[in-house]
Amino acid sequence: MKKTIPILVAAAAALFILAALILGEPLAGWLEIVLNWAVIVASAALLVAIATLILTHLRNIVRGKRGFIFSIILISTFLVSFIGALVFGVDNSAYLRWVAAIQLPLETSLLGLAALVMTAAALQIFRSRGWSLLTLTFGISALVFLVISLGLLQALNIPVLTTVINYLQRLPMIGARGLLIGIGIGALLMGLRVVLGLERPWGE
Amino acid sequence: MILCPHCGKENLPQATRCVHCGEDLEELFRIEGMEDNSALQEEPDISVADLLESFRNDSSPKDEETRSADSTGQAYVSDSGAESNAEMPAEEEEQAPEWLARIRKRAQQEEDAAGELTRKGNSLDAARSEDHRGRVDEEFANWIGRIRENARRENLLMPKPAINSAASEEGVPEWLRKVRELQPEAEDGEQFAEEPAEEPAVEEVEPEEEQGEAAAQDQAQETESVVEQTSPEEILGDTEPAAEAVSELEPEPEAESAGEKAQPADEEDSDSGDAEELPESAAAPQFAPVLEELGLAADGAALELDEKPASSEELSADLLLLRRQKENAQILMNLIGEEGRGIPPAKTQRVSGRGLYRLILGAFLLLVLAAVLVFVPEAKPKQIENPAPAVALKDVLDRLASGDKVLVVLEYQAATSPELEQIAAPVLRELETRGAELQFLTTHPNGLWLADALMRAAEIPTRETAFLAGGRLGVLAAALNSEGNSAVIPAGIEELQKYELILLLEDSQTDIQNWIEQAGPWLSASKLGVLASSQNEALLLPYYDAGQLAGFAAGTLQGRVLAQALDQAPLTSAPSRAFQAGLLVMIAVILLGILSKAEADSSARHSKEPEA
Amino acid sequence: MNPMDIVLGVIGIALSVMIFSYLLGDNFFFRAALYILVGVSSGYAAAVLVTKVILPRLVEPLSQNGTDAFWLGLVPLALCVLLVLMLVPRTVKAGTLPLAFLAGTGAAVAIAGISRGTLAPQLLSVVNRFSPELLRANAGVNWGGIVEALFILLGVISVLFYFHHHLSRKSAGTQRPLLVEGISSVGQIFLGISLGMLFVGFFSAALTALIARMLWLKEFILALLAG
Amino acid sequence: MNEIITLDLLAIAIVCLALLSLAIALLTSRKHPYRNLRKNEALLDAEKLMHEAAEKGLRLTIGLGVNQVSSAPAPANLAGLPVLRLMSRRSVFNDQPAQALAGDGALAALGQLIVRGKYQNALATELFKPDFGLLAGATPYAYLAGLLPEVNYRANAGVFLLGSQRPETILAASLAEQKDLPLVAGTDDLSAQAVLLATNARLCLGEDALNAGAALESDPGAAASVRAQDWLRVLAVLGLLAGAVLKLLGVWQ
Repeated sequence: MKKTIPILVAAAAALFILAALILGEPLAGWLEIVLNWAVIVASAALLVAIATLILTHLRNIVRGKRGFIFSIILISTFLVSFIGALVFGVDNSAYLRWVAAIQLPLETSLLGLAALVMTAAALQIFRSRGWSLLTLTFGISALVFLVISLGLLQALNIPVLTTVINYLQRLPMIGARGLLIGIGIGALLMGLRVVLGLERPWGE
Repeated sequence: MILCPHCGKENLPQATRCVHCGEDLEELFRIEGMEDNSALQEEPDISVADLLESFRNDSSPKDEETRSADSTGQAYVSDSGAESNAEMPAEEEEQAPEWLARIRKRAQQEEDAAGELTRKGNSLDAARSEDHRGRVDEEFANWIGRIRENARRENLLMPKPAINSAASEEGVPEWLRKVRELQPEAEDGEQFAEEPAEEPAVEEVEPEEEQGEAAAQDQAQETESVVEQTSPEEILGDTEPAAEAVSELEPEPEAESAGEKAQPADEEDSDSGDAEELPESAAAPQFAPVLEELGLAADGAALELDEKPASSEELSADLLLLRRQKENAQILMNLIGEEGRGIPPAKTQRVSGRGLYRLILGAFLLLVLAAVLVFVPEAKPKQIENPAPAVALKDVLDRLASGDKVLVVLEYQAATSPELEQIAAPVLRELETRGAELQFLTTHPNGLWLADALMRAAEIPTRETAFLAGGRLGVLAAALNSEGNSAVIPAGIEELQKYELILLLEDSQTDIQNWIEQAGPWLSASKLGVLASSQNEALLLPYYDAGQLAGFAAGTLQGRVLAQALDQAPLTSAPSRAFQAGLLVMIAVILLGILSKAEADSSARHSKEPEA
Repeated sequence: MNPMDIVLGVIGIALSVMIFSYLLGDNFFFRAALYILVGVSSGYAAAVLVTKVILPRLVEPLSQNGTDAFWLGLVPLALCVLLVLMLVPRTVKAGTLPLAFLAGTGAAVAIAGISRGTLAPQLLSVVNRFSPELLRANAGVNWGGIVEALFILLGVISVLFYFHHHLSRKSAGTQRPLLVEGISSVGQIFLGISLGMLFVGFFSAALTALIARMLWLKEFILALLAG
Repeated sequence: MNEIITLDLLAIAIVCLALLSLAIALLTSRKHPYRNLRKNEALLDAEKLMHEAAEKGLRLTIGLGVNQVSSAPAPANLAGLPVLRLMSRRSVFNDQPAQALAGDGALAALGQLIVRGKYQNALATELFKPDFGLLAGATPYAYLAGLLPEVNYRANAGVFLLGSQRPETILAASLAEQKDLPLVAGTDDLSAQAVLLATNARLCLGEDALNAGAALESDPGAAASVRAQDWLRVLAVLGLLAGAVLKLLGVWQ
């Protein structure tokens, strides 16, 4: 019995939302309420997960486990940004400037670091993957789109060249569409398994 | 690591079954065989054959026949070395001093106990001509060197406290009883007479390259202080019996109490670098009696050897043997120290080469970009034509009139904010000048402060940004919100149908698909215009082709052309020269990758051809 | 340049250098920068959720005693209490019910979105390229249009078959049918083209971020020197 | 308006066909659910990795991917859970238990529930710690920042990145490559697939990332879902061909 209750709750929520989306107006009000509940519960799940993260690092500090210095850094920055938001308010511009001054350089530098790491990875593509139809077209396609991204060919303003470039820029649509349809079918069937109780992400 | 004889792959020395092919590794594990091989490594330059040769020359011709008979006999005899000793002629023993006889006896036992591989080496020597012997020795020495290296690396690994499932009922572990069966009770102590190791055990502890934490440094200082106390003379002088010298060098047991050992998570350390811990040997003193029984801690033999110095030639041979036995004792001590512990995790080797070429290529790209940013002046933007989706978006923007409502949705991360600001700022400036009514909405917490930065970059008056929580749930609720007063929708955001254009600023596939899948079906003519990061261009093409988007512009190049088409100046922070230089570096690297792969293939083909 | 800007600028430079020190190998400063990012973003996200979701949409309705909003607010309250019990190791299992509710909701919204927002329009758009006008265009048959439509149709079909799972019984479950293998090798070409563009797209985005960071550094230093 | 009705009807038809093919696949392949199905090599390596980790007393790290803030998990976000299920069942009595990291609250909670369930099934609940299923960060880049130190953990046997990963996880893939750690990756994000193709990660392209349960032979329902996917694929291709002909001939306006 304990195992079937979660399955019934998941199936009930899913079937109600699908019915409300198909029937439209009569259930629109209730659908909004259920969506509101889901947003509140998802927000609470994130808060609980953040609390678990903080408790874990607190335990590391108390136990003096290796790497507890980083736990101190994490907890102190968390407290500063969380208490600062509650004291000054989340929309306070001075507080937002401090958050931006820390997050922006860190995230931009991480993405910039990804560019440097991709340069090194690009050298090894063929050594690690070997020659295959996929890797060969991947390499040639990457070279072609790098040249197009330079913008030098477009600047020549040669009509034929521009037409070829426009056509090349639409060519990846075919592979992307096939990928989207394939992944869509896979995700659709996984969603149906969750609704039917075949896939129970919460455990057994 | 021991090499599996069946598939040739590496396995842990203590492994009884090869991880890779599952074959049994029983015969490689025999204590006797392992000991002698490691003992022989002490002198890589003096090969086994020379050593044995030197003993043969010392002894009289009569021994020659007996030994050669023995050696051929032994090749097929199982490893019981004891019987071959009994055949030694008695007179030969009386002439030589007692201690030298004992060394020779030991040398013979070394030879008998050399285990299957050495015997094969000897039978190979007998079968081959003189010129092949050097190569065989060399391979043999290398192989032993590898085993020695592995044994040393095993010594360094941090032992993981594990649930002790290997202890038998009476507390004597299974494998220790096996060791005893291999050594008959009646053995006298000298065979394992022990000398303290020439190099103190501490030396094997590689100083950590990155001693970040205080705990690791204390441990290192502790072991260094022990090394200083044991001065080289003391070690070389062999005044201390082996067991005490070794136990003195052993580190104090870890601060962890026994209780904590049961919690594997405590061992979890997310520290950087490869902090080595000395092997826990809190149990060493309890094993002194066992070592006594096994003859490891026999003090007398060690002292005895000291008192009668032999001639320099024999002395060096003797020291060779003493050092070899020292290794034996050290390995056995480590095995005993490991008793009841799970297989220590093999330290994941840091392959140094890969970080280097990443550093070189990364530094090269940084240098090129810095040089272009500093020295190369910015180019005058040229008139080029945008692809169709961007042209379609411009037409939609052109159709907007004063007072039209436009919902600007920010769903990008701080990392891609420079790119999105370069694309969106000119468009927002154009909409503001047209008198369109802009409303800002975000589904990310960071969107609240990114919106302020975007408005400052676009030089438009800042206004409040609404936060729509719930991701795809919030977007669906906003799309279904026909009366405009929903609990899920933030105040001020109206029914989506009332907006002329919903301008999405995106850098992630999930967020783009949310608006297309959850809001798109509920909006009549497609009102979704997208300004996206260049990473999403290929994703947006099928949706635009299917008529689900009014238009889109992706990447700084299309953003700049769109700004020109709208007669808006692109942001000053949009250098195109540096961007082009970066793309050229990537083109060069990919071409280099193709060439190096082709070259590697051709050299592989050449190396195969001569053999075939 | 006011003092606040200078302080924030120096913090930005320090954090950027700590991140780029990764090129020299993983080190203490790189790790510290990562933990700072996790700490600040978690604290800020938690504050936004508390002030913009939990307080206005959970606590506030519960303060309006006896109203519909109050009774309706009891359901998410119960689910949230069950989630909070997950903080205690022994009662982790209490979170099963709220998470089942979330999984069911997410699945339903995704099923509707994927089928109506991606699968149907994408399949239909492949077919919509074919129309009778292609055959009865006044200047004769519009071969260009027909070839392009067929090219897209066959391309999408070949990419779909690249992921086909069934193995042929004839090959005793070792290989896919020959027809499928043939079509999927054509699909590899189209896949390679799309993945190539996606690779360049992300590299361009990362390069733009790198250039923006270096440019900001250059301008900040020039501004500092200018005083 | 005609277009929207067609899309709605086509969407409902697709869902009904999917339900039908899933039901048929469940009924027809009950005895041998995994027979004659292609399995992705990347996920086959996952099995060997789990054995090796247990044998060597090392740890496995799995990144479950990101999701939108305060949103319900979509099916694509759940792609890593079947691997976590198998991995945590195998590592209950290992020297080092598996470590799961998520970029979303609901995913982190689901990870904890799964690991706790496995310890309970093995009657070793006292060994369970909430740390085994942790939130790495609340935003995508914070998730990456929380993931990198765990990839760099000293005694890792391998790293799994399954679920909705973003392209910046190439930093984690590059770190794993530098430390010579085997990496198994699978995501529904197209950019991330392209970027991970440039590394030496064992990659599940496209929908293979969503079928881990079938490849690991740990979930008969997943195997039935893979069969149903193939039938839907064939139906879609036949539908495309028939639609093209009908449209060309003007039968279907």
